[in-house]
Amino acid sequence: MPDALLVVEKLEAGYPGQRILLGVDFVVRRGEAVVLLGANGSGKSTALNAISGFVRPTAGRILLDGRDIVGQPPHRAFAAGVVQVSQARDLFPDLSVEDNLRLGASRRPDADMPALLAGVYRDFPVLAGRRAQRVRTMSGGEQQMVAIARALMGEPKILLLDEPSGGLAPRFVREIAAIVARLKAAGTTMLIVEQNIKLALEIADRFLVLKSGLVAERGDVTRATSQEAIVRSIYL
Amino acid sequence: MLAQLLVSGFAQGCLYALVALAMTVVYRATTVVNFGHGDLVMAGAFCVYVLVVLAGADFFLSAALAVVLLFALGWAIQAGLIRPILAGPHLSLAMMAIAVGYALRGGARVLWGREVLPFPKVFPQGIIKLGPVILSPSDLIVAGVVAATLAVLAFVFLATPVGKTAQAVFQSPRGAALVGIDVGAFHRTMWGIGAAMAALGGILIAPITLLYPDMAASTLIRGFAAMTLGGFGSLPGAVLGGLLLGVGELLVGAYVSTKLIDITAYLIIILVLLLRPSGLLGRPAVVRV
Amino acid sequence: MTGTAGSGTDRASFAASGRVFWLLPLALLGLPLVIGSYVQYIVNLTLVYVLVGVGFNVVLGNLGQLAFANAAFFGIGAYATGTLMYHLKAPFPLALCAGALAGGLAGALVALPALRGIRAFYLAIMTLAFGELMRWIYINADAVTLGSMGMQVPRPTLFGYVLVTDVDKYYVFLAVVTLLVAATANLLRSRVGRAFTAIRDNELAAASIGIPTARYMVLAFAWSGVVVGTAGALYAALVRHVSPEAFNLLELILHFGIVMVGGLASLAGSILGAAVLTAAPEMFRDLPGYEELLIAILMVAVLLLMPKGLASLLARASPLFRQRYFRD
Amino acid sequence: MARFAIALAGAALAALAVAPAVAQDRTGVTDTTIKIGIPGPLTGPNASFGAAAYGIAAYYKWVNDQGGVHGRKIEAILADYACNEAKGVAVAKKLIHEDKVFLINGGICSGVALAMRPVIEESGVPWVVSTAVNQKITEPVAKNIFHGSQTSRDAGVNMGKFALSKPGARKIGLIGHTNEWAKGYLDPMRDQLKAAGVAPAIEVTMERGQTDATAQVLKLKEANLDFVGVALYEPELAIFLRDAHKYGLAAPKVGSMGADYVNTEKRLGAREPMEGFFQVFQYKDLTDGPGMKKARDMIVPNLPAGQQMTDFTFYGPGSAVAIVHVLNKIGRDLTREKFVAEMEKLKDFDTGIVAGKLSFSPEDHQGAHQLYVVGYDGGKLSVLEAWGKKAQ
Repeated sequence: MPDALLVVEKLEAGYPGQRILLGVDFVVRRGEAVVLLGANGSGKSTALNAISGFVRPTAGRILLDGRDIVGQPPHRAFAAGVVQVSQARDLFPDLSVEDNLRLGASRRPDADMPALLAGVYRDFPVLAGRRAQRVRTMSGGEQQMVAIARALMGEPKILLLDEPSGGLAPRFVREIAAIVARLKAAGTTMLIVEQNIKLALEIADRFLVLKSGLVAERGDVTRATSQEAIVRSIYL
Repeated sequence: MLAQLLVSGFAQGCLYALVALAMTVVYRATTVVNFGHGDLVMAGAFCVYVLVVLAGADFFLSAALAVVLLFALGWAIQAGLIRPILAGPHLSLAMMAIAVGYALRGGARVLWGREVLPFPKVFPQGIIKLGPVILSPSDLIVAGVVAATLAVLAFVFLATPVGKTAQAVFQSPRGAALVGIDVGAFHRTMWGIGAAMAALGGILIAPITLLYPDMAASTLIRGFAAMTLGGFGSLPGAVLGGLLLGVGELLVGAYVSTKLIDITAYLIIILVLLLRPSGLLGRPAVVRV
Repeated sequence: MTGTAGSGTDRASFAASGRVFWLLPLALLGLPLVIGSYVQYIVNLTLVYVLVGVGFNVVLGNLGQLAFANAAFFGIGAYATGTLMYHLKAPFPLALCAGALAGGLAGALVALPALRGIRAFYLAIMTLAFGELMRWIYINADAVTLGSMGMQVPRPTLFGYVLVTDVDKYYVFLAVVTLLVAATANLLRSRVGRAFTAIRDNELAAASIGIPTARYMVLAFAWSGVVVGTAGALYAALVRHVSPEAFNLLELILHFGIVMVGGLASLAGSILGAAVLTAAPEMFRDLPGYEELLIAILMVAVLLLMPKGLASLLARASPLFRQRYFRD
Repeated sequence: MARFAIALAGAALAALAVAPAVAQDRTGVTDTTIKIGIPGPLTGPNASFGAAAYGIAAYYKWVNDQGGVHGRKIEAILADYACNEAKGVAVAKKLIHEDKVFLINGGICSGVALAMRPVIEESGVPWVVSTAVNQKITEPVAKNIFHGSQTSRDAGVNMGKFALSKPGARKIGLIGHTNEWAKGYLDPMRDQLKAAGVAPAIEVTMERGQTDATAQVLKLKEANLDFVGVALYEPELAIFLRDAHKYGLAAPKVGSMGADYVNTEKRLGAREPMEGFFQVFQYKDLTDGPGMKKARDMIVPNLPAGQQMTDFTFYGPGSAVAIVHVLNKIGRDLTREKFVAEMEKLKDFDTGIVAGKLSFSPEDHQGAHQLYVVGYDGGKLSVLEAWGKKAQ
């Protein structure tokens, strides 16, 4: 696969006394958005955390641009170009929006900072007006925006989004969909975990279904893809 | 007498400030309160003793080496003992810090427990008279070292990215890892720095208290009092709190009763927490509950 | 993930562990027949520290508050008992109740800052200061406490019968300790105990579902004080010498160690922790000078290798002892 | 109440086991050995006093090397209680019931010794207190307990006498810890002063662990004193003397036992703060002086590896010398009753270590009373009897 950015091979991972991934294989190509589906506890977040380095896999390979990054700690994975927007967002609640964003780019040269910030404020004009606001005081949707913007400050090769619409009001779910569409248009490679299947199929190019620790189903998202069939493959 | 008390209290308060500063650095960077800090102070002083008296090294070289060794010790304590239980309850961390300190004290006692150890005399002896006020050279040295330490810390935390990194790691360790910060290395380094500052404290305190395994037992609670008074987690607060405690102890001792010197720290802790929990310079929001 | 559902097996095992609980003191009744006087004293001391650990654990493990006033509760109980017996020649049961009551009052007092929103390390530091302040009071209120030399407590009497030997004391202690441990176990299993857990896990959520958190907090601290105060009373009767230095920071470290080595929020753990940390110094006595070091290493080893304390050994050995732990 | 019946039965059994055997008690004595327990603080914050326990053990080793006592070797059992009372009681019970020693020789830290007293008194095991100074350990008299060293009352009286022996000394101040140990010195010193019509002009305290004595020194200095009585442990004593020198508190000072004079000077690293400081002294001579050579030769080579000689090393063996003397006197047929009886008959016994002579009687179990004072006299470290008067 010439255009493969992220290659996951026979990935096994879990926690003491609890094996979760039993040999997961998939590929994410440059510039595409792949959505990872599955029931609760099927290992979607574990897969993202294994790629980001928060979970140490027990077997398998994770190749980013052909380089094996399996078992690297999170800051190494970040340096290699894997940036995650986690489910809990994990922002710095008592710092301002801009401080959060700056920390997102702390591994970039200082000289790049103004340009990076300007780019993010252009993409997220809401944040531009609130750069001095403490993140703690913002709504869930706004915080999600800060989280995505902070991740973009790190100039990721691949962006991992864990439940970007989780717990948000419908208005913000639309907003997130628009953001992801914009990112895709700009050529950002994404691996997304999403419970909202309708949204997932709307924003993704391809889908994967995790079940019993393995990829049970995979395919392209086309107009013909039936939501119902996918739901069945996830839960039955 | 008042002038003398103020000056001597200031000198004594500098030592408390140094202890409080070191604990504040570790707390600010790692959210862990090192209940074993007093024993690191002792360990630093014993390091110098071993190097100077037993190995015959030069004092300043030994002092520098002790600071480096304690940095390594703090680093190793974090890496080997704190990190594996970091996900557990805070109480386990407190217990671990106490147990490590207890082990250091027990170890020192095994090695030197029944000997009396004079600390190498390196500070100039003698007396400096400023009008009615009497000072010893060590008073000035202690004040100078504490001022320099504060200046370095202020620079590092205010003028370099370390300050923001510390805040990030403090507020969300996972968030910090998500933006590419090596949280583990940061924790280890900060524990190292805290322990290195403990060594500095030990080197300054030992010529005064002289050397024995329990020499720093009472410094811990005084450090806490200084931190509480100044505002938990605030670096300038730690210094201000330490100085006020030092002066306060002497004033209480001289004008009320010497019996009260020992409980000044406890009373300060209780009163401040009841009346103004954020202390003099602290911002309540900085403290995660 | 464990312990989320109060399933049938859970309940059955609780009932079974209830029965097991009563077997232990019954088995211990015969102990004096097989041990000598010195070991008997150590066993009595262990019983005292069982209460110390069980009481401390209510606040640390079950309520989840970093309060370090335990050595103070212990001392207050011992001093209340000692003072009544020494100055007023009170009979032991009365003095014992006074010790428990004084401990309980001290507990309620320590709960007040917690009610004012003082939490976490603030509470830890404040309670540390309180303990040290009490020690200063023991030293300086010498009209009552006889100052730093401490008081020679008269022999305890029980309904006219003088408790002379350690075996006499053993049976009284065993009864008191069994009673209080059973009462604590029942309290923790009841609605009250679940309220403690709710407060520990999420105080705001607990308040939002109508749990009067303030009342339960005072209750937890007061009960902790009663149990530890009683331990102090037994200590006074056992050692028969009460002095300020017996309740210093080193003593507090021992108490903390009992809870942590045994296992947070585990009753069985506190009992085990008390047994290990009371017996360990006796076993290390043949290595003079190394005692502190070895105990510290023991603590570090348990924290590293058994984060849930020695109680996790029990849980592994028998499902009857499986309990909910501090943080699953 | 079956349980209570069991309790009573158990109690009766235990009482039988514990009660001192009626007739002649030979516990701890075999054909070839005599077991002696040596309790002391070998760990904990007061471990430096443990040197006294090691000193006793070293002396018994020397005795064994000379052939023992009437063909029996002394089996010394060191037992650590870290100056903790609950542990002290445990140690006493262990030595009595587990190790079954013939007698106990030791006891350092007065609080612990006081807690041990009822246990040992009830057991009937002879106990010769080696180091703990509180007079209440042997007062009122317990049949089986003897004080082999001077009590703090003797020392406090001596401190008062020494201060008053300086011509014209009228304004006298006191500084001490708030603990019973310090009161044990300062109370009798105060009584001694009051008997001479001198009330202390000022009294201040210094807690253990303090690293500064500015407030105390300035208060004493303001009072314009002729003499200062000092009851501080070694670390605080050094700090007090340092600050006294720094702020020019020139009045001479007399200190209690519990600190080592030479080591205090070493700690301070300078002679000047020691000038004008005198300290109650419990031995015949300076520990490195000719009067103590015999004791040094017996004890120092027999210290266990890693133990250094300190002043405290000899603060114990004095009582051991008396014990061995009494054991020798009794002969082969050794019982606890005979030991107690012979101890009570001991009169004017010179241990070669303890200042003065030891004398006991059935009414008085405190054998030693004589004390000296050590300090710089004319630039030379000397043992003094009174202000300006050298001891013989």
